[in-house]
Amino acid sequence: MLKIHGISFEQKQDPGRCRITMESQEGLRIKDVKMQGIVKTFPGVLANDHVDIDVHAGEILALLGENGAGKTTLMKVLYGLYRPDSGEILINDEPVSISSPRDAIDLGIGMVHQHFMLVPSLTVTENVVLGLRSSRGPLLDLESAAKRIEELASRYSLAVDPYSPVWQLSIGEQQRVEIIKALYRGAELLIMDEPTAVLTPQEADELIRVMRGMADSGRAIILITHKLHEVMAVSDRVTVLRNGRLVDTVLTKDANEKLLAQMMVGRDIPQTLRTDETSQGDPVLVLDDVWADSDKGPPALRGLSLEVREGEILGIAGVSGNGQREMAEVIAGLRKISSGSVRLKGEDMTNSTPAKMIQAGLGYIPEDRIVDGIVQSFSVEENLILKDHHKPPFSHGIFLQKDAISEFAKEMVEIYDIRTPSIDTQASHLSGGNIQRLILARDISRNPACLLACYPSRGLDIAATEYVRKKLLDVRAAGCAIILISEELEEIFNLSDRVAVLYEGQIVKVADVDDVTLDEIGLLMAGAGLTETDDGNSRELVDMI
Amino acid sequence: MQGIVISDVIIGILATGVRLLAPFLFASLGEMFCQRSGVFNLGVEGIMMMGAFVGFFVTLRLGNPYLGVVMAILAGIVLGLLMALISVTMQAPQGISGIGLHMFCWGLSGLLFRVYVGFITSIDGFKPLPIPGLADIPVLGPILFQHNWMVYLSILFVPISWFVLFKTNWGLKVRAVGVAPQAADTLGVNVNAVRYQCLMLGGALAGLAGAFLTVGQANMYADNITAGRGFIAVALVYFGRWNPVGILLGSLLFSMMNSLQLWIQVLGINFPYEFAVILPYVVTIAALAVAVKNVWAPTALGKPFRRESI
Amino acid sequence: MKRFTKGLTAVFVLVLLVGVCVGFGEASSKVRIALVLASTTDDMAWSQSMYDALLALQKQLGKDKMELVVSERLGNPVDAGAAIRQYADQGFDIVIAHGAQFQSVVFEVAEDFPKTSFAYGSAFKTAPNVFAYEPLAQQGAYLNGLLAGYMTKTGIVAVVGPVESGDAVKYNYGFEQGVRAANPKANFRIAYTGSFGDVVGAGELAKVHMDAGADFLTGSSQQAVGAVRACAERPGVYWLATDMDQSSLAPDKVLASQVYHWEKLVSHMLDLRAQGIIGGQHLYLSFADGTLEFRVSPKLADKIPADVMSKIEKAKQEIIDGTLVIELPKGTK
Amino acid sequence: MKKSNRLVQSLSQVALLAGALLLALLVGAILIAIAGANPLVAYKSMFLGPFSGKFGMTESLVKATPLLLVGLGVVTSFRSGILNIGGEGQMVMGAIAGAAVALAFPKWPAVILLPLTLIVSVLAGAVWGGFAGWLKAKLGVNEILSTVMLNSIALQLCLYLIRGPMIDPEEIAYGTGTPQTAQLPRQIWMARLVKGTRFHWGFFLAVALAFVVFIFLWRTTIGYRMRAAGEGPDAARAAGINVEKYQILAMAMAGGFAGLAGMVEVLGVHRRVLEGLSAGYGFSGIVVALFGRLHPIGAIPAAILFGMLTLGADMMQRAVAIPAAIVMAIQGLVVLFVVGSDIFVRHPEIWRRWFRKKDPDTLGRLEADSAGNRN
Repeated sequence: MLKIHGISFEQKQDPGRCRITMESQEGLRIKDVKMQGIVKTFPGVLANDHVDIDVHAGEILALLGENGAGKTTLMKVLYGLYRPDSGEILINDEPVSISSPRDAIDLGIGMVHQHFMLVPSLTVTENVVLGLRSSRGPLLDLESAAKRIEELASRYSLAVDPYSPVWQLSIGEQQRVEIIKALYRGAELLIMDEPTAVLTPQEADELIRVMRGMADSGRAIILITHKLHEVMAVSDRVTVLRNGRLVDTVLTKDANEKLLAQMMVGRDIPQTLRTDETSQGDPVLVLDDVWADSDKGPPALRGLSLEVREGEILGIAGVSGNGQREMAEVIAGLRKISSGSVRLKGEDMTNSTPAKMIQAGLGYIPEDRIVDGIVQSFSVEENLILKDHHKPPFSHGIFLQKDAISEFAKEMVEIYDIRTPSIDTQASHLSGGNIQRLILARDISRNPACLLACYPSRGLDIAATEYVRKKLLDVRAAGCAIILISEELEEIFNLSDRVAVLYEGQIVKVADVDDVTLDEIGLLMAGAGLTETDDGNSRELVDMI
Repeated sequence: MQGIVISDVIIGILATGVRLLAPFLFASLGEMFCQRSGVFNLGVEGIMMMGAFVGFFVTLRLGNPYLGVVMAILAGIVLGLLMALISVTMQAPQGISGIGLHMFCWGLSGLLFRVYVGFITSIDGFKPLPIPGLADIPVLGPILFQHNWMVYLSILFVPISWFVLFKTNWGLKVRAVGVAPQAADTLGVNVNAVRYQCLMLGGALAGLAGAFLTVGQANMYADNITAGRGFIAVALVYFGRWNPVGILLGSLLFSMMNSLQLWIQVLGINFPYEFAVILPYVVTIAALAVAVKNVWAPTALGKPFRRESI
Repeated sequence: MKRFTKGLTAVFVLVLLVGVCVGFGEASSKVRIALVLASTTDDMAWSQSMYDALLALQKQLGKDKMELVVSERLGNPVDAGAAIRQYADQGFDIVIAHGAQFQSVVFEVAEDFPKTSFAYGSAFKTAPNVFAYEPLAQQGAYLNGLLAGYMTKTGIVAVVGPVESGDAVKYNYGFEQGVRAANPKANFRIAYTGSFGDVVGAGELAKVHMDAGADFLTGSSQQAVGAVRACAERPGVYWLATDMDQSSLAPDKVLASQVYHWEKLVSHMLDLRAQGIIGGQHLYLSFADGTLEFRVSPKLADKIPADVMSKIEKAKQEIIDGTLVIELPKGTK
Repeated sequence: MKKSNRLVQSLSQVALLAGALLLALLVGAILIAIAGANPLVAYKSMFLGPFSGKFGMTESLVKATPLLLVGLGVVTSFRSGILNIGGEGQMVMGAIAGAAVALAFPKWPAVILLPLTLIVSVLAGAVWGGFAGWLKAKLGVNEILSTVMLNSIALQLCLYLIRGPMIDPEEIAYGTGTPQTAQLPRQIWMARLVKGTRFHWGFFLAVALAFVVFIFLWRTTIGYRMRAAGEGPDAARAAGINVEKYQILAMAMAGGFAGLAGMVEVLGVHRRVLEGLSAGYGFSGIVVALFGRLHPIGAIPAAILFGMLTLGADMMQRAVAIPAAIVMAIQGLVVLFVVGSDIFVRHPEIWRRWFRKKDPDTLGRLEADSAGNRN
């Protein structure tokens, strides 16, 4: 089972690895893959500008860059999801035409997407064989497919039940299914798009071991990431992209984190850190023994309790899928709870409506900012008044006051530096960072008593990320109670006063940030604190709780 | 109620119900494939109308109802292709393109009937085909085994569609593209091709349903012969939760209600007949309202697929 | 959006200006008749009976003496109103709106075109330039009823009705009285499809009637053709037709038909116009003046026992004499 | 976005509609030829017909009136994320309820009775539409299906009433039994504005309401919430807007407009409730809303245009004596081509691809910040 290696990724002796290495290397067709002069534009955006990369059999190439640097676009071109405007792809020095994923799969290319490409209603086996020929002609042959999946799973340590429906699987399991899907199709070049983003450090560790093993068996792997330590730990070479252009390709052994960071950002990375001491205000938001169902039946929250105080940031650590979404929805008033209570500023708000929560002073930065945060077809100004449109000065009786709204919008655009041609621009035309600024402007300008921030920097570039983090600290300084849900432990550790670990719908631990280590939190995120009682290390942790 | 034996009435109600089943089953099963693949085809009514006309016309001219059925299926496929072109390739809002298709087909079938037939006339359609042995079973025989072959075929289509949907490669693709088209796309499944295929299959079955009305049921053609049956078929797909067995149950419920209201009137039970006529609609709405909800609906239903918008 | 609206308005105004420059109108010496139908000219019932009659009249008079135009599928009074008004506007001499539902629009248009004759039915209300016409459908229905009452073997006769209103009510009521007069013990059953046009529904209703034992069926409006065809499938049942001779649909089943001779009614209207009477009269189709015909299928005439036939002939004579009056329902349900 | 760009965009939208219309008519020409008429002659009467004298011109507006009213309801509901195809049934329900009130109090003065009947008709339509909205919001019943069913139910209910309890006593007296109510009290008839035509002031009521709807949707908090619920239901919900409530309200409003359309038809055109009153307006109203690009003001020219189109098609059918079915077929083609061409509005980049024009700024996507949705 899991062993604690921290995030240093040292893999010396591992029997699994030996087995993988022993797998035959014959029959592999891909020796190397080159992409040359790739140009890809979207309306108004030059995503890839004459990019060249190459990858060889048996190596792991890290594709490094900020969000928006064009990594994913480039890989979607390679996988046939996008047609490049110009440029060519060569496999073993032969030009190939890849116009659809079908072509890519036939050429031996597989891709594990950042947002999993699984059909939740189907079983693992059905997901794996989807689109493949069957040994029984037009009829499905799920039994033998399941057998092969089990083989692959045991060979690469990708344990998963071939017969369970995908929607019942944890995120980690879903990722394994994605990898199995690619391997099942005989992928010799495997593209992995930020595969560790949703994993605990330990799971990430495990995954990297698997990747190494696959490379050793003669496959080529392209790993998309923006995490420098991963690059250093696993890759053979690293290609850095910035603003859609190739910066350089270097051997990993000749590089270091600082160098890579500079290549990636083009300047030094600023680091926002909480500096002052933990304040000790009154509890603002209190959840007590909350139970709530998930969309598909089983309870997602199982007796969750937490409290967040005035002027503090409570970081919620946890692998996504452990109840983060449901917890956020419960707090926002969007999900009914079956038992327990929710109190905001001392008042009982159990199963109240979103409107009442907003009224009582809750701010909410939703996980999916495009869908839950803004009305896409509304203008910037219309979006800015989404929560207060019915109050003066924005309305008088039932009539909206155009002038007051415009004035407010202009002020917000200026204060929060929302880059938009005008306040009439449709919000969906803004970039992700500016949409997030819009949401921050709307919710922070209301002076919330409690701010629920879900993955506030996900998918943003460094500048925008820094901006968001700085704003959170500003709000905290103003006395707001903040719940920060994030998948990046670093972010939680840098910003939070206290950290709570969410596992299977429960807060399994709350501690001052200064009193715990990243490793301990990582282990708790994996549920080790609850289940691994044989192991000495874990017992200590269990005792600590 | 003189001269009526209660058991005969019940057998009568059930037998009539089974006979009324076929057009709903054909059309609903076809629509099920469309919706499973993510396309809401509201044009079923129109396609049925064209199928009804073509089936009738070919039978009238060539004297062969089998040929009529085949041509009706072909006409349905062509119209399914048209719907696919508008709603899959051109990505038009599906509810409205379905209404457009319905209007077009209604007009076209009326026009063709006038130009090429011009008067109401009857044809020799399919005769009831009692199944030897089974037809003589008391009670069950008259209810189930004394219909024409298309009725048997429609019932046979229930297990066949179940098998196709759940036990074949193609069915797996259909189930995938209606829930997660992007995911299917990344595995090399041509999402739009599957949707085209489903719309063609749906069109074929709607054409068959239409042909049943003229060749298997009325033995004639008249303007607006479908009289809303296509819309009911669409409703039954929701009712059946995109499952052939559910659709069979829904179709049974609706046609039994219809049969029941006919018998209520015929037996002279005093009751304004309008209320009898609306009975099946009321029951269907009620059934839609209480139907089980937590089943995997085709979540991509009604959403056109565009790869570059991932 | 605003600009789009402006653009659309501009296009509209432009088209409007072009259009105003055009107009038309003509005059002619021959009789010009326009027919407005709710259903189609091929519905094998109410609408077709009028259309066929006018065609026959045109043949009789010659195309140079009578012009005939027809507008069909005007089931709703809105489009029918437009058609009636347009025909009046174009100078047609007689505009026949073949349906009771056209009463309101006919009266309205008639006011604006006092020189044009309008005719509609079946109805009773007239105006100086509006003829109302009405087939005494109950008369033929009574004879059909007698036939069914005398000949039924199962003792069950049935009606496949469209919607319980207007002509259908009169017909069904007359039919019921005929049945009762012939056979007081007969079981008379009546059911409606709820639609004038659902031939499949009518067919199914007829099948249910037959399953439940009926051996004589009848019914009115265009939906009835579905029922006729359904009868053709079953041995031992007969259909009694109304509006027109429907035997072409099922030659072995349509025992007798009540046939409307609209051509006589319309030519009567032409005579009245020649005398300067352009409306104001309530015209009937009846056995008395031969505008109604009770037609027994020549092919099946031998199936009807002679005594039954003579009883029917006698009843018909009494109706013509006025000694037998078929009552009408006093108020609908 | 530059102003000129916006103009180009709007003009190209109009051009697109015109193009779709043209294509539909081109295919329609084939049908006309099949019917044995000369398409050119037919189309001449179709396009000039609506302008032939005061009849044609006013009759287009008579048709435009209910089309616009139903269309306004469709615009409102569509903007709120729910499609109302129950206009037919709602019209009938509105008309019958309004007529019931008018017939119950025939002696009341028009100042009271007229507004009362109109309000009752709106309420009846709103209940019928709102019920479908409620089914959708609370029980998840697809609104397209429930409204189709409710149409059939309303139709039978109305038939029952106008042949039974509400039938014109004269019809019973004479035994003709035509299913229609008596004429409504004369004082509340909507006055005809042009002698010798049936053009009534309901048209101006509808136009005025279009502006009211515009103000309602874009200038009031309720309208704002309805649009938010339609265009971003999840965001609206998170922002404290009760999406279900506003969807029900939207369906109720759509039904209310359709009910009003029914009553206006009764008061302005028929003066009584009779069969076939809804005349397909419930469906055509959807087309009008689409034609007007789902904008209440855009719906005005769209309704007039569509009124002219249907009247012209009817007149064409009479002029060249082709089967009436062709009118329906051409209308269907217009719908298909219009919704089909809509892709060029939603994805203007397709134009660009076609014209090989590489101007990254036309769509107005911004490069202000390099983050997010392109990765």
